[in-house]
Amino acid sequence: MNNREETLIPKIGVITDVRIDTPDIKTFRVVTPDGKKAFDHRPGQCAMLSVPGVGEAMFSITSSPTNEEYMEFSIKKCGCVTDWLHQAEVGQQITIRGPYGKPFPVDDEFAGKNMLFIAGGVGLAPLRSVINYCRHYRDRYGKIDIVYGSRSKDDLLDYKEIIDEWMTDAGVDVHLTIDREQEGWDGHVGFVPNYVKELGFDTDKTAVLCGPPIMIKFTLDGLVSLGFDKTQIYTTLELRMKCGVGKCGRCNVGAKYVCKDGPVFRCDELDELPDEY
Amino acid sequence: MQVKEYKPLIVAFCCNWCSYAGADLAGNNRLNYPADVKIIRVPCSCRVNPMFILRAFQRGADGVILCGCHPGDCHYTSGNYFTRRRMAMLFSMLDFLGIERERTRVEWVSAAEGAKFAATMNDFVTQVAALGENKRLEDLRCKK
Amino acid sequence: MRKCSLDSLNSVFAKIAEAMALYLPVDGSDGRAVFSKWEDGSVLSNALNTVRSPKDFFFPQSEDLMRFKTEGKNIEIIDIRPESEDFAVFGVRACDVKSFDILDRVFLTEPCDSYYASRREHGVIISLACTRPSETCFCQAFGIDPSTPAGDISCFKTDNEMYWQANTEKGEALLKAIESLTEECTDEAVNEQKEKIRAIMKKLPLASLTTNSFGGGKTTELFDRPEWAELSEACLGCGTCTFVCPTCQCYDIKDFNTGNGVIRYRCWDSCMYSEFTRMAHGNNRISQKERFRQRFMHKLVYYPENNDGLFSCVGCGRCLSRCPISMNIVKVMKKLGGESK
Amino acid sequence: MQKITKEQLIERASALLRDGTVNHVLGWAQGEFDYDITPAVFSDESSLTGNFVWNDFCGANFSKYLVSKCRTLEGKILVFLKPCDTYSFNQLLTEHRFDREKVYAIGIPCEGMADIDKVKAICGDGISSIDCSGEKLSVTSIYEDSPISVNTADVLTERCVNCKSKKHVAYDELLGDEGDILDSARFDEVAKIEAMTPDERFAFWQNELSRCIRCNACRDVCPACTCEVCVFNNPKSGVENKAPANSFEEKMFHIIRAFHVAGRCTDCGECSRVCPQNIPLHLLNRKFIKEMNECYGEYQAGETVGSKSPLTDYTLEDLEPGEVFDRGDINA
Repeated sequence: MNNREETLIPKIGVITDVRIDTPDIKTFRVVTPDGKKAFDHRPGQCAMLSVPGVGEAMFSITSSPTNEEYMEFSIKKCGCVTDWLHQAEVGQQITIRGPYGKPFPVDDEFAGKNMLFIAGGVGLAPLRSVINYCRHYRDRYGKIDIVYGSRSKDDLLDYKEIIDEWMTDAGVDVHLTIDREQEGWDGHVGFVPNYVKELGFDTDKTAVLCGPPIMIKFTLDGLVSLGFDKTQIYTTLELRMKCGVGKCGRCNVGAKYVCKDGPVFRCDELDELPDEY
Repeated sequence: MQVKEYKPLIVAFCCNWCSYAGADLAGNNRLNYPADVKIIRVPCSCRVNPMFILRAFQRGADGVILCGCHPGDCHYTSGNYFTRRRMAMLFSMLDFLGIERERTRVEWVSAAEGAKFAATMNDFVTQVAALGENKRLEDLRCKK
Repeated sequence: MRKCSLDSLNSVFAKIAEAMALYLPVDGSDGRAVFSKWEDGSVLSNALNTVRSPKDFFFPQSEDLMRFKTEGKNIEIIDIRPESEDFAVFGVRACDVKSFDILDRVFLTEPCDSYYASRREHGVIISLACTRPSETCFCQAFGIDPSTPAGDISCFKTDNEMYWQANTEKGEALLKAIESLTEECTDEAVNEQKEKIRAIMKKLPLASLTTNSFGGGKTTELFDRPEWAELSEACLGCGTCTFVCPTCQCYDIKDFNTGNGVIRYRCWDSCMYSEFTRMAHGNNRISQKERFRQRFMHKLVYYPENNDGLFSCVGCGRCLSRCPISMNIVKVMKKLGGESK
Repeated sequence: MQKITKEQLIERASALLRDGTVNHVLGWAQGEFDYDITPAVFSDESSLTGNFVWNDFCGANFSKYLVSKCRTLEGKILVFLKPCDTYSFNQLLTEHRFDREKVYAIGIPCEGMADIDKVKAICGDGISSIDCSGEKLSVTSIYEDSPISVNTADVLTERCVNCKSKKHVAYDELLGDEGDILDSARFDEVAKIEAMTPDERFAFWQNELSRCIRCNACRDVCPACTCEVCVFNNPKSGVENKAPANSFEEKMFHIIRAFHVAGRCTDCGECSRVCPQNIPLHLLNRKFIKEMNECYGEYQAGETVGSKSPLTDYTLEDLEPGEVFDRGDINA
């Protein structure tokens, strides 16, 4: 018997709650069979979830590390593993390993800063972890602005939490937007990049972006035109991953491995990478 | 120690219109054939592509038999004529690779031939049983 | 240093094989050399090298990682990792020995890959100095001296004798075991042979190949070079170069449902394959040019950037002789380095 | 030595580029050692004169490249076709895989291609150049003081030893003389294996196929394998696999591949040429061709455009699968 530690061998996780967020996104609560958190993590880190026989895939951990009881994953239905997970019921066991990747520098670069979070669609999932972390340690950060947009009102992730908790917090401003006019929506309508420009933020902030590639691209341009420096902007990348530890070669872009050196990158670091992500 | 009696596992692909009905008739007439024959119903014998045959062997079949309508009687006019050529070629390739030719067979069974169905299966099972386990086209991972 | 006559080589092999499985290159039925387990009657191949590299012994093409049993909603994970048994690989050339340095840096850095580590700990590498390098050899471009291979034991074959030199504790132990069949000797004959080989190396057609244009930090300079389009023009997108390469280490993890449980296994993968980076919502390398570039940029720029300038190519020449369209790293290096014909 | 010279080909291609008949030339580019030749696209005269090569190692069949190049390249493409390549060319046209209007095909005679492994078996490693211009190959090695002379006939590739046709079945223009369809002994090896006992056959193929490393070179080079997504690459097919994880996998891959090209395979021999593990894959294809010839009448894929392959056709009197076996017994 080989007694060495092996990261590729996962732990068992149990789905204890399934929340339907949007028509194609569900949020899964996962703990170990004895009801504990599978492992500690930092905001922005990921975990490998797998369904034996179906496959393994990398997901960002949506819940904040300050949640000591469980982990949450907001998962959009888009492939084999996610299709299967969307059919899973409470009590279903899956496998989990991690945490992987470099987290957001919440205790270093972010400390004491005004924070601007910009997310589109399911891109809120990785940001929710860091947003809730910042809210938990509210006094360590300055003002918090959140810009979140989605296709429609129904596609807004964590809507209840946003309305009930984030919007009621002091010093937290939430700016919601949807792509098209919709009945029952009296908020802002328009794409996230344009909304960011309309809101015209001061440059005394650290910005964190996550969303579809096209949104990131235009929002980044927008922030730069507002006077932001690329060293003030962070984003997370997503590529195909298999091992999670920088060995299988799949997520290699330039000299970086997204699973190990990312998924969180500062935008000036991205400029040094070849345009392959 | 008790030696388990060897029973071959047979996969029979049966066309919906003739052979499956033939199998049904065999059952209605209480004609015996071994329970080791697992029937897979297909819309036409022509639906069976070579991958099906190989996958059956991979998953533990010891013999594979393909039953369709008699030539000329195909519900889709000509399906079984194509089957005839295809399977002749595939089986002769398996033979070429040294896989026992007795493990594969094509038989035409009409809806009225319940007796022929039962007789064919009995004969085929005996034939495969004589060969023993499928060792040449097995996937060890699928063995218990 | 110790030596034995070539006539007694087989009895030395037999002695080693008593203690552990011994693999050595023998001529296969198709005339090409292949690493096979030694058994009485095995004859060491005279070929320069094998088609498949010895990385297979430490990082096999396919290996089972674990099993799962599922019942209802429950999953059981079964750790099936065996502790590897001792084995020795004889006849590893200098280039291939070097490839283990490259693989070690991938698999043995934290978190260490236990499958690979177990085999590395139990495997003894017995290298063999080259005596007749081929035109496809360019190991010297990467600072490898084929006349003086590393490894746990270095062997040198002369006309009548085999010389053995232990370099590590593992090697010492093995040499101890064959002490009775070998005799102590000076390294005169070996040194003489080394000089001869070094002279031949200078005459090789690829002797002038240099790595000057490559290395860490060259990403922006090389990535958008127009030559990539021409170089990758004919690439078929097969995995031959990756699979015969001693340093390619990309892998895939897949599940196989056996009908009575699931096996999770790992197998070699190739960055040349179109689905290598395909995700549910797209692919970040759509054209063969991008995939082709990734392979060579990784070997010549990305890997050295992360590993103190060590290139992820050892110049064994396997891809030169095996690529279906004869496109290879030498042509890439010459073209981008500006010394193409 | 090839009867037509490299200079003649360059001259003709240059002329066609110059007068605008074609915009690109699909040809062979010079390598490092005269035998490592890469298919390439030439778009101007200077690159032709600098890099184009035609010698005894120009084995690559360009027909398949037409499928992708017709999509990506603007304008008309000149392609050089050896007699065996013209069959693949026709077969791909039959399957509507490329736009004939975009292609200008020049047939060139071929005296057979040399196998570098066979050359090395005679001359050893260390070849620095090979001169193909004389009757015999003149091989220069760093280990020999003077060049070694090698009979071309001794080093021909298997497919050229058993060449089925020196006649071009498709071209817009022919350079040199037209050849004839040959009486080839290409099925002898198949017959030899058929004559073995099943146990021997199994042992033979077990030894050959177990060497497979699933690099997919045979598939990716094959002019008959032009599926947009191969079933073995498609995760939804259930048989996707990248490694011969089991002896079943390699058999499955090669049987299915051979079956899928059966009736469409022109026996161009590229699969065996590129196999890094020297597996005689052409024998699988030839087995199918031989079997179909014997059971359903002589058929040569690619001989004419639009012909119907035996597996997409039938007659009312076809042999039953069992009878096909029995026929085998009579032959043996």
